[in-house]
Amino acid sequence: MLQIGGKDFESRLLVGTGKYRTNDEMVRAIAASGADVVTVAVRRVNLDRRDEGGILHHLDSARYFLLANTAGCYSADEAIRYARLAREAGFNEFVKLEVIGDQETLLPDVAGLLEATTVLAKEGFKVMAYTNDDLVMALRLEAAGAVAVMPLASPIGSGLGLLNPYFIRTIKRRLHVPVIVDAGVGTASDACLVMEQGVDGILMNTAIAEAADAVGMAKAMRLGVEAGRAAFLAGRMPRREVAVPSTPASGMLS
Amino acid sequence: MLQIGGKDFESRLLVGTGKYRTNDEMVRAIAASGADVVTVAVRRVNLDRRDEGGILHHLDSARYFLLANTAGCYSADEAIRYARLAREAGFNEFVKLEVIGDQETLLPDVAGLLEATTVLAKEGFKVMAYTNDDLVMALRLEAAGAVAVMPLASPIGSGLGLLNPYFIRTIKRRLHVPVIVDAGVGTASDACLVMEQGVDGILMNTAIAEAADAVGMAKAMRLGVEAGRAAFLAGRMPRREVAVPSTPASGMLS
Amino acid sequence: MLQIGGKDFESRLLVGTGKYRTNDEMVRAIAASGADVVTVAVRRVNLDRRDEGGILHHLDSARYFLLANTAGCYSADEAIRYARLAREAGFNEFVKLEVIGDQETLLPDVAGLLEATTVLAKEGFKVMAYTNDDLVMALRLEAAGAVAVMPLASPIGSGLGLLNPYFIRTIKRRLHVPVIVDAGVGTASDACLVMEQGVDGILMNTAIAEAADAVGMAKAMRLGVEAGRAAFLAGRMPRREVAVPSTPASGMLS
Amino acid sequence: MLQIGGKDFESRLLVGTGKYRTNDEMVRAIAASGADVVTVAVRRVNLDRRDEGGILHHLDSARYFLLANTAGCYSADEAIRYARLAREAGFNEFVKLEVIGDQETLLPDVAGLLEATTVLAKEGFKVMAYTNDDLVMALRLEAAGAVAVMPLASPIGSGLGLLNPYFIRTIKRRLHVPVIVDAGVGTASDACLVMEQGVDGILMNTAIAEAADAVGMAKAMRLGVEAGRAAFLAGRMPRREVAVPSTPASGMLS
Amino acid sequence: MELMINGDRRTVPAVETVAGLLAALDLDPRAVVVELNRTIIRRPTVADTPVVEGDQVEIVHFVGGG
Amino acid sequence: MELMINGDRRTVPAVETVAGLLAALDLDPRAVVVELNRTIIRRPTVADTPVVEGDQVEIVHFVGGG
Amino acid sequence: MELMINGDRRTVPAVETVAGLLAALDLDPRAVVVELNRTIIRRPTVADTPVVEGDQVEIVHFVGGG
Amino acid sequence: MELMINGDRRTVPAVETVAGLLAALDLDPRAVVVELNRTIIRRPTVADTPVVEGDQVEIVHFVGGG
Repeated sequence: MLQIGGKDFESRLLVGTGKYRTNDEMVRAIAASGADVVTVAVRRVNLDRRDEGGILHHLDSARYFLLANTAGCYSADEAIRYARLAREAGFNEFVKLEVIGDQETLLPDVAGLLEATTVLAKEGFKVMAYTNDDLVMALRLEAAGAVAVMPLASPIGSGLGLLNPYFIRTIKRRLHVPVIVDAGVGTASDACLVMEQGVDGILMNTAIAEAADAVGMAKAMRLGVEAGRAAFLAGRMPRREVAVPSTPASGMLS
Repeated sequence: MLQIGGKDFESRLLVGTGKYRTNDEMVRAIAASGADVVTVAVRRVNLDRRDEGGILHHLDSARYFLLANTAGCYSADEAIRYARLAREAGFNEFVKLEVIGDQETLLPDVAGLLEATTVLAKEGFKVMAYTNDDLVMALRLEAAGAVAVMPLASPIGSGLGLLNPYFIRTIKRRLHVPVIVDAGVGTASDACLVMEQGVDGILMNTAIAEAADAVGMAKAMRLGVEAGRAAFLAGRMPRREVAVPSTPASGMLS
Repeated sequence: MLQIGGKDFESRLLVGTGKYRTNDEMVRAIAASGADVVTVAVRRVNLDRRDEGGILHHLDSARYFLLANTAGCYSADEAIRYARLAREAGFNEFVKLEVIGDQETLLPDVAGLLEATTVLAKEGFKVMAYTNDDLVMALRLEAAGAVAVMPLASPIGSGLGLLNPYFIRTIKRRLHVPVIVDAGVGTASDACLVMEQGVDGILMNTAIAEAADAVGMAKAMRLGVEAGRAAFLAGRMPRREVAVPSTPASGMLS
Repeated sequence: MLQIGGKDFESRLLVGTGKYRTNDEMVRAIAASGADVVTVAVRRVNLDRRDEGGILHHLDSARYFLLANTAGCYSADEAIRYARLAREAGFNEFVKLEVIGDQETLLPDVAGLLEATTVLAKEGFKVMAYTNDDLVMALRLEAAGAVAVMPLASPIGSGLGLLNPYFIRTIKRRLHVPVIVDAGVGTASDACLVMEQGVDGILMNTAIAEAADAVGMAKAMRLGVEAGRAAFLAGRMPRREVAVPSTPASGMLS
Repeated sequence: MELMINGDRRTVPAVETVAGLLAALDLDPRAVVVELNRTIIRRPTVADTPVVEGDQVEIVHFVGGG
Repeated sequence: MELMINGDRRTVPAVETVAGLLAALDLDPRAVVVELNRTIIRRPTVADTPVVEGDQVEIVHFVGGG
Repeated sequence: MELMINGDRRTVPAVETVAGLLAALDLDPRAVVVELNRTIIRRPTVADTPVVEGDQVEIVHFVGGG
Repeated sequence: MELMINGDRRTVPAVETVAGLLAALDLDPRAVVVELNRTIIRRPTVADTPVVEGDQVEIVHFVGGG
């Protein structure tokens, strides 16, 4: 059971709703992922192309916990503004806080992120902070009131997988709030390896939406997350540079 | 559905029965793994310690397909002798053929393996050949009549994981008979990564039996194998060295 | 030729002076490393154990460019104080600025680091900033006036090597000031791999001082840095998943 | 000093002569590599295009030790035939023995290789056997009289680097004859890492010939091989998952 | 009347409140959030919040995102 | 009688067949396989296969293995 | 006189200047840097900088570091 | 005369020995090795080794290789 900001969730896999080829594929993929938490973004209504409705027509808000993000914001003020607008939409007080620092890599601006986290936490938001894999900043975000810290595996949409397992492992070992790895996972073994570091969950979008078969990959990711969590809890065997037979050497014929 | 030598199996995870702390733990772990194929070894009856019965008292041979191995054999002749004894026990004509070439690493003697495979295939055995990750030898084993080729991920009992994904991927791409990776997997992400290479299944023993919680790891391995298979079939997203937003950049406020 | 803050250096390998078993070994190792820049730290004179003199008795300050660090400082103010004391010692206006954020990992406090960099650059210091592998912070440090940015390969004294080549490569691609990788290198292949990312140099200490043969490893590191630099400039062959003969296939006998 | 079959060589880097853009570039690259041993192949004289002379017009056979290979041979008999022709050319009794088992990967046919090694060793050849990274076969080749065993890092011309350091390390630890890693190195850090496994030398061709600047890469490889050897001999520091300061923590100001 | 809506100057039928504006734009008040001159308009107050010539209006909703 | 069983010289009550030997050793014929002087004894023939003084007997069964 | 030097209360022969203090402590002024009551003393001024009872003095030099 | 040289049927001026053939082909005997009907011709014997109509000749030298 994953608990974030006092709320319980069954699944440790959180998913985004961007980049799907069709809304239908999105709906089926999200269902296959088993996710409880689904991220959405705040954008202007398009007054001219009315057909292009919002995402909520497609998501059962009774089934899914909608988590608004502040993707695309490049300053603390901008992210705060988007967070407030999202809250006014009235689903919940949670926000996946992003303050982007670089357009090419979409890496976070951790200074702006810390500032926005401090402000929003004071306003009663439950901030889930998208950050890099720096332990020191992760500790600061926790101290500033983040209910979850979300370090990256690799840059958003890159599919490069877990670039630095050691840093992620260290962050998890040192923080008290849940650690949800966000961004960069490319395939199921990445998700499994991430969970084996002991983290509490994973948020992903592109790896599912851009797979040749998004629904199939959503299922693979669900299994991969469960596998990694189960392996972490079970405690793996030691690595050895020398072989050890799994069959008894005694009792051989002469 | 995994088909080996004309026989169908539901699960792509095959498990061994060695090194468990207790028979009870073994039985529960094998059940949790979801495996259909379970390996056993041929050894002398211990005439003095009668309590120490064979393994068959503990395994439901109606539920599981018992696969005899020739573990511990260091020559083609010895392996052939063990295979014949195993067949006489009368379960089936399948054998997991091992001809070990080095006591420290338990790496196969591929020359002896090829010789034994040729002899046993002619005698009607369905040979599943435990070999190294050499494509050329894998092709020879297939040509000699092996019904499955079983390259290693890393040495038996080492838990070092998939040392050479490229060679395993190449073997799978070139062979027609099923490729079952045998030995070396240490944790669930290893199993997942192995399956993502496209192979047909995995056989493991130590990674489950030596986990702190064998039953929990057995479940993790089942999930990891399913995750890797599903991801392979779904077709992963491309890796990119540049980030791509999963949220639309348009429609931002001014 | 490496140029930092308007000063030219022959060697791209910078070395520390800590943790050597003896001063004699240190002197010989530094000579073997070929380094021009050597780091030292500011500490209280020990008034009771007079034998324990400072380091300068052992280093030829005509041969080596002494670079003071602020190791052990946990706040911007403290680091600024140490930098000013170091400058008063009168060697030069360069400082290797460290603001540590966590005692266990010795990872930098990037917020404090940025603050101290801004202050010291205004005072005319030539700041070489020890930071993590975050591109956004690296860009901020450059903008704040750092004459060199020094991202880590892995934590100080860990010997874990280059944990995240992708981030280091990205930092180098985007910055204009020299990028000197600092901390974490464990052996010569690490140094070579780091230089192949295109960075301008490497600063190391523990990998040399704690090698079984410090002088031998110093030479290995010099060669490794030169090898990596030369390979980067030469431009490596493409990686291929299919073999290509290096010997002509034509002209074979029949 | 590298000693193979009773002959001493200064350099641990052996180089091929194939695939260069021009003979002039080849000559300069080989000089820059510092290699003493240079491989060549036996092919039919082209009776129609006389201009296209053999390679020996370009190599100073006083300076370089010419090592004939049997590249392109797909059977023991064929390789033996080429080895005998090469010896008749009268340079020396050494041969780099290749028996290829697969056209796509150019992986060795170890059975044919072992057979040819046995025959040629009996005829007084000094066989340097190009093989895969299988310890058991490496031991057999040594027993059959090979004066050097040459396991691959990865397939010929692939540039994939050292796919399986563990197997190479194991082979070196167990053999008594020199172990020369052959094929697959792509850049200097690969060469350095290979030497750090303790092996006696490296033979390469494509990584130099296909670099954007072949002469520059030849120099990089020379340095990388020397760096890796020196690091291996010096004995690296231990890896640690926790940081250790290289500057004393005592003596801080209050 | 003329308003600046979502960054564009637009002419809309004269309305007196935010609720009126949404109606005029055929938008469901429960599906969007309105920011008027950089101030978020709480949903319960859209009917009481006046809109005047030249106001800066942002009307947002949720779209797919990661 | 004396037999070499599983590598050890053993004295067993005089028996005439493999089946008898298994009975004397209290072993279930369906749970083991017997090799007599390096020849595997097919199960159906254990009752008809004579055992004589000094025979080399291997009696095996299945144990746990990977 | 009593001073706080490098964190310890110490009694030293009465001196009037930083230069005098360094001499009393047998320290080479070119090898150390002095901070007096949190103010760095420029080297040229050590002879003109008075030291009085109870002053906080930090005397530092360079040691090995990475 | 007609010979099979390096896989091609070739007509060459009548020669009596391998040495003669190499001369006729304008090849330096020290730069090549000859295989005559699958037998390697030792260098010292090229002048004494007869070549006759229809012989299979392979003439090789060293080229670049890895």
